[in-house]
Amino acid sequence: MSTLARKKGVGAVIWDYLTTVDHKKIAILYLIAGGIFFLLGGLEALVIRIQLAVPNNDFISAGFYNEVLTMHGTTMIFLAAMPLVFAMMNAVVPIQIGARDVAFPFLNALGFWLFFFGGVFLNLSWFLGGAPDAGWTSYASLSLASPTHGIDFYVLGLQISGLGTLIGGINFLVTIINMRAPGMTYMRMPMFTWATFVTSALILFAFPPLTVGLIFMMMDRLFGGNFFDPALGGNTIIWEHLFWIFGHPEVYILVLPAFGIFSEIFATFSRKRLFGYSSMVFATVLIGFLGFMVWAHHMFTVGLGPIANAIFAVATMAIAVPTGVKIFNWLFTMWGGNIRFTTPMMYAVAFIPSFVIGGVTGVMNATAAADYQYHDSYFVVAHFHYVIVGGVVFALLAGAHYWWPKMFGKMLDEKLGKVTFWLFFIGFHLTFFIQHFLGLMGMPRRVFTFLPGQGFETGNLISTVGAFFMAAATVVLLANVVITTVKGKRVGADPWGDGRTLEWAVSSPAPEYNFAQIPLVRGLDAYWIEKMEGKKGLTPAEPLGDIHMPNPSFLPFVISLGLFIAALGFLYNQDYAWGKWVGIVGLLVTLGAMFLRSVIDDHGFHIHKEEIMEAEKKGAGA
Amino acid sequence: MANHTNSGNPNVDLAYRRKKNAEEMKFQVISFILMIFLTIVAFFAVGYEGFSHWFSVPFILLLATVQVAFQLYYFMHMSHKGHEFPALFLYSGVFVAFLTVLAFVTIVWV
Amino acid sequence: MKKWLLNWRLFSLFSLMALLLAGCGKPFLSTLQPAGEVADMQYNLMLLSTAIMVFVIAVVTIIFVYVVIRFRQRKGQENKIPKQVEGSHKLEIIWTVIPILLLIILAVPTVSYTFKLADVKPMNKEKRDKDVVVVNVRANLYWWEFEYPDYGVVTSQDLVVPTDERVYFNLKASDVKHSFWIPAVGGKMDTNTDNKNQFWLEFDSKRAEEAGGIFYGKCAELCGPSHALMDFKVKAVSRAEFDQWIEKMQNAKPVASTDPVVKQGEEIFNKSCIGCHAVTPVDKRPEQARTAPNLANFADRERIAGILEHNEENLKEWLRDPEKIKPGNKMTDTYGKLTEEQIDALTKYLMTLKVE
Amino acid sequence: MHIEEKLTPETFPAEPEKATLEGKNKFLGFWFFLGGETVLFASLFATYLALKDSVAGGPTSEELFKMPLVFVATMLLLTSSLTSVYAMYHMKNFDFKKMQLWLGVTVLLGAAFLALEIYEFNEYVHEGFKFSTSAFSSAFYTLVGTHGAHVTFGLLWILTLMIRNAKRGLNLYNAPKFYVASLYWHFIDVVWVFIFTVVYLMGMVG
Repeated sequence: MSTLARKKGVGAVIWDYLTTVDHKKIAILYLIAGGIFFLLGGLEALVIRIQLAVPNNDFISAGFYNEVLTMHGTTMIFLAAMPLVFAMMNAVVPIQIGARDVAFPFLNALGFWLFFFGGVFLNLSWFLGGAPDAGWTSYASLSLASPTHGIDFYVLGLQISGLGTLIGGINFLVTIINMRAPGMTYMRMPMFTWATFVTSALILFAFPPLTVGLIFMMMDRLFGGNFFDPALGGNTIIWEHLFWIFGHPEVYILVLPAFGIFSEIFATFSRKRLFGYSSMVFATVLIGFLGFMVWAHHMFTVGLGPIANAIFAVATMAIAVPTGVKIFNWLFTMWGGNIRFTTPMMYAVAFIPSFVIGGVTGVMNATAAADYQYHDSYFVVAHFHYVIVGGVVFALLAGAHYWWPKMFGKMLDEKLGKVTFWLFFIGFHLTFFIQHFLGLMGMPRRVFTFLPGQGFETGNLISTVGAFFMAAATVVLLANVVITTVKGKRVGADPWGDGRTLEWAVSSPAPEYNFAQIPLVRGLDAYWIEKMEGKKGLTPAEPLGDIHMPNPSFLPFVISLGLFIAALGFLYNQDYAWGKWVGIVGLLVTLGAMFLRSVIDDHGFHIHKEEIMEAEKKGAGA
Repeated sequence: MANHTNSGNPNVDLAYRRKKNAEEMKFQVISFILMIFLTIVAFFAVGYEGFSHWFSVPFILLLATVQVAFQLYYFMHMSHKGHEFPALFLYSGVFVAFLTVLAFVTIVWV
Repeated sequence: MKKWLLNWRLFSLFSLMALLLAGCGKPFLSTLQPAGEVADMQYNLMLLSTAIMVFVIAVVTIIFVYVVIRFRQRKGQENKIPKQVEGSHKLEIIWTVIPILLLIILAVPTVSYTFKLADVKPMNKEKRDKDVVVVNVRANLYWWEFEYPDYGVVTSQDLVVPTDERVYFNLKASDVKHSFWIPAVGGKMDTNTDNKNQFWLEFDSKRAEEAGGIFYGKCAELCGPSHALMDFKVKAVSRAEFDQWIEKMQNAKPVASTDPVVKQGEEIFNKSCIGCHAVTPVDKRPEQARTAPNLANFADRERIAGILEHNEENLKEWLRDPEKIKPGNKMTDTYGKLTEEQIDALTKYLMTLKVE
Repeated sequence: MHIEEKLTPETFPAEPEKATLEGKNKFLGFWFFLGGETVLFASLFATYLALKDSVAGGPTSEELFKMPLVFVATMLLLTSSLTSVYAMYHMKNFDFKKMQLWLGVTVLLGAAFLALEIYEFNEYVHEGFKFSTSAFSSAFYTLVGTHGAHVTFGLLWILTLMIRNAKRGLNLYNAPKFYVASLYWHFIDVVWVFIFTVVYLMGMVG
């Protein structure tokens, strides 16, 4: 049963990945799928910027622009940033806490396939009559008026992928609570693990409102509901609330793992433990908590009244405090350190000024009275790109470079990595800094063109130039990945040489079972402690023995495929007679697969001690 | 073989456990009876013409909350040890739920 | 490291220059050149928050630059292990308390202004003062209707308001959600499909003059393909001129023209257009019936379709194929194909529709 | 110990649902899921509360609701909660037969509840209260219907477990499954308590 170090054909590899329940392989799946969607979203961004390069441009039509703009936002948030965050979590968190696997390996795979099929479904819309065109927020009155099936693809696709995310969230919560190695107390958990924990909790509570909102919209568009139809007593503001009760925590769902990644990188490449670890943990939890009480700041201009606006304004400002604590803690982690400017560290260092700009414009947006000017203008576009790109994308790029050797056993080229960094960094600021001023000068967001003579020409042109820098950075990154994959040299367990946490104690890539012996954790930065005491490896907490592993399964794929088919059927429910039946067949496929999962006992298998010893010997020599 | 008991003699322990289980069952039956009672009171409170809805609405909501507490703590064993995390996450859910409902009954106008 | 800094400086310089080139935007459009009480309040709040935020950025930058230069790895230090510092309560209290204080400084005016901007009591009085100007704004795909309920006058696309006094607005949308925004005069408010929003703006006479007497208004909520083109214009005039204008609007009568071309145009209009477009400012029909802009003072408008320069050529262009100019608009295909001659006549007729 | 090992009342642990790591994970994960479900239902309740008076000329709650029927349904579901507690009581005492018996009773009560709900919906539709009648009707059917879907799923789940394990008896592999299913059933009851209070009872007093 063991798949250790065995050469396999292409078909076998594909089958392996289709059925895998191994968190490391699932991480790679998330990375690939998320990466592809990231490229797609980036392409959409380029189209947007080309269209807006000059006034009255007719590169694309107005209607198509709205589709591109909607898909850019939706893809980047749901299909690129979230899965890439999940890729990092899956690759690292179980190893960081000294576990052999996640709590629910089967559900882990299911989560991935749900996300994947949801994403594919959403993008099918391009070929089946038009993509959604009401913005990623899909406000009810416009989305109900949209004539194509685009919004239906949005609703059903996000529903499916959202389910996957929810499952992933629960999985990580249980993993972190139940699967920690002996000695790994909560206050010894690496910051990235903490961030994953809080993020997962946010997912657990933020996704249900989205689910409900999507159900309502599905009912209204496909099954004759009246939730958002004022003529029959419906209320479009309900959608806005539900969307933002989800949408605001979603920002933290993305940015907290980013903070976690940077916390690891700052500590590693400053060769210092994280400054103020406990206040960092507290700040993370506090941000998560406050994240649920501020959603209406996205709705200041809706007309909720001054009382609600004032309350939400002040609550929003409060979030700046724990965020500020984090910024200073990072600065003081570097203070007195021995800073090495590796590629991941470059991103981390560049993140601080970039994110601070995004953060302070966030506070500016929180001042409700002034937000009446910023709202839905390019100022807001600039603000959230500073947060999402300057925070999350920087972190994902940093994390990818940082953990690439751990995931694939080879280091990405540092020279190319730095080229990518500089292109991306310059392009990013070039694109978005000027947009603050475009917004203040009166340019609304989501416009497919602008007229000459309103003062928007220069700013938009600069912005477009910047976008091409980022595109160039992406090309270099892809080249780097290809070159590394083909020519890269295998590396050992701790290729950066300064690894502090447990993932750097196991070979790169980690063996299927992660740890031959579960380690005993003796403090924060467990691996660093061992290294400082001159030890080569970790202190084991158990004798070497057979290791129990879960069986691979094809069922997650089938369950997700069933929902995909069902969604397609229900989408055409009102157009064709077969719609309903295809929908029912799809649901039956899903329920059938779930039934099989339920009745077939799956006790997993064991890797024998001898096999492990052999594998460990090889791993040590690599 | 792991020993799940504290005392050495499994039979003694078994008897003790059975007794404890039976005792717990008694509590559960009592809470069931209370729940039925609360339900009936709630239905009557609504059926009775004498109460204004300013009284009856908060009153029946209170009854529902009490009833749910019985469900959670007795039927779903939240009163037992090892339910710290379930409680933490359930109450976090309740917190978000409360905010949502509060917002929807105050700032969503029709 | 040097390279990094150099890059950063170059970049800042570059963006600063770009800003100087662009100035602070156009006076008729930019929030950075406020032209009224509301925009002033918001501008002040922007300045205050920017000042606080620049202070924060400065502190972070100073520490940041120092740390990054001072503690980078130097030659020969490759194996140095720095002291592992756990944290510092004193420092952490400092950077918790100071931001809280800064935020309180910001929160006080924020709350106060939020309430001030929401003060619409004068428009909702049981018996409204005679001189309070109220405008009902109705947003449609992709045009704006402005109704003066106290005067029984309806106009479209060009909002006319008196300067130096508070003007009150009722805002709503008739199809999908839009948002009403006159950047130079004050922040936006959404026009919802399910309720009526209210707010007020004040137009400053002096600064209106500097802006050329006209402000640009925009739709700020994605509403469909032509969202970008859903502009309107605001004519801010003195109270006396405003009263005159209202009077003219109330008494406007279609002028019978003797020009046969105009007459022909009128006939075409009465056949193909009048079902949707009214030509008298006093439009008694319910708003559901008012499905297209009121054209009573069409010839006085600033723009054709809200965006094109106001001349006959553009009007013809619009009449030939509105879809080309405003994709997704509701006028396309509602009238039959017009010949070039008919379009000429219609244009001539429309250009006679004025009250001023 | 192997999780499918045949056990005796003596070797059966006091908390069988948490005796294995898998069990512990299931237990915790399921509770978290219930935390998420709380928010899900809260969103549905919140929307219902916002829309309950938007009848758009259709029937109002006072005209519609049949209190005796709701009362009976409530009693059925509350009782089924008790019977599933009985089932868990017997599970802890390692009495598989009695556990199955009480689970069977639970399923019957649940099915009766479901039948009443279907009957009720059918009546309403005949009285002209369709899903698409008004915002109120959409919100009502979606909230109560989502609960009904949960009941249906719960019934299928418990039935599958009962049939699948009929011959095998209790072990540490399936004990957590039974336990978690019963938690689910209680949660359904919790939601119903709020439905009969907020939807039906408050619907009668406005």
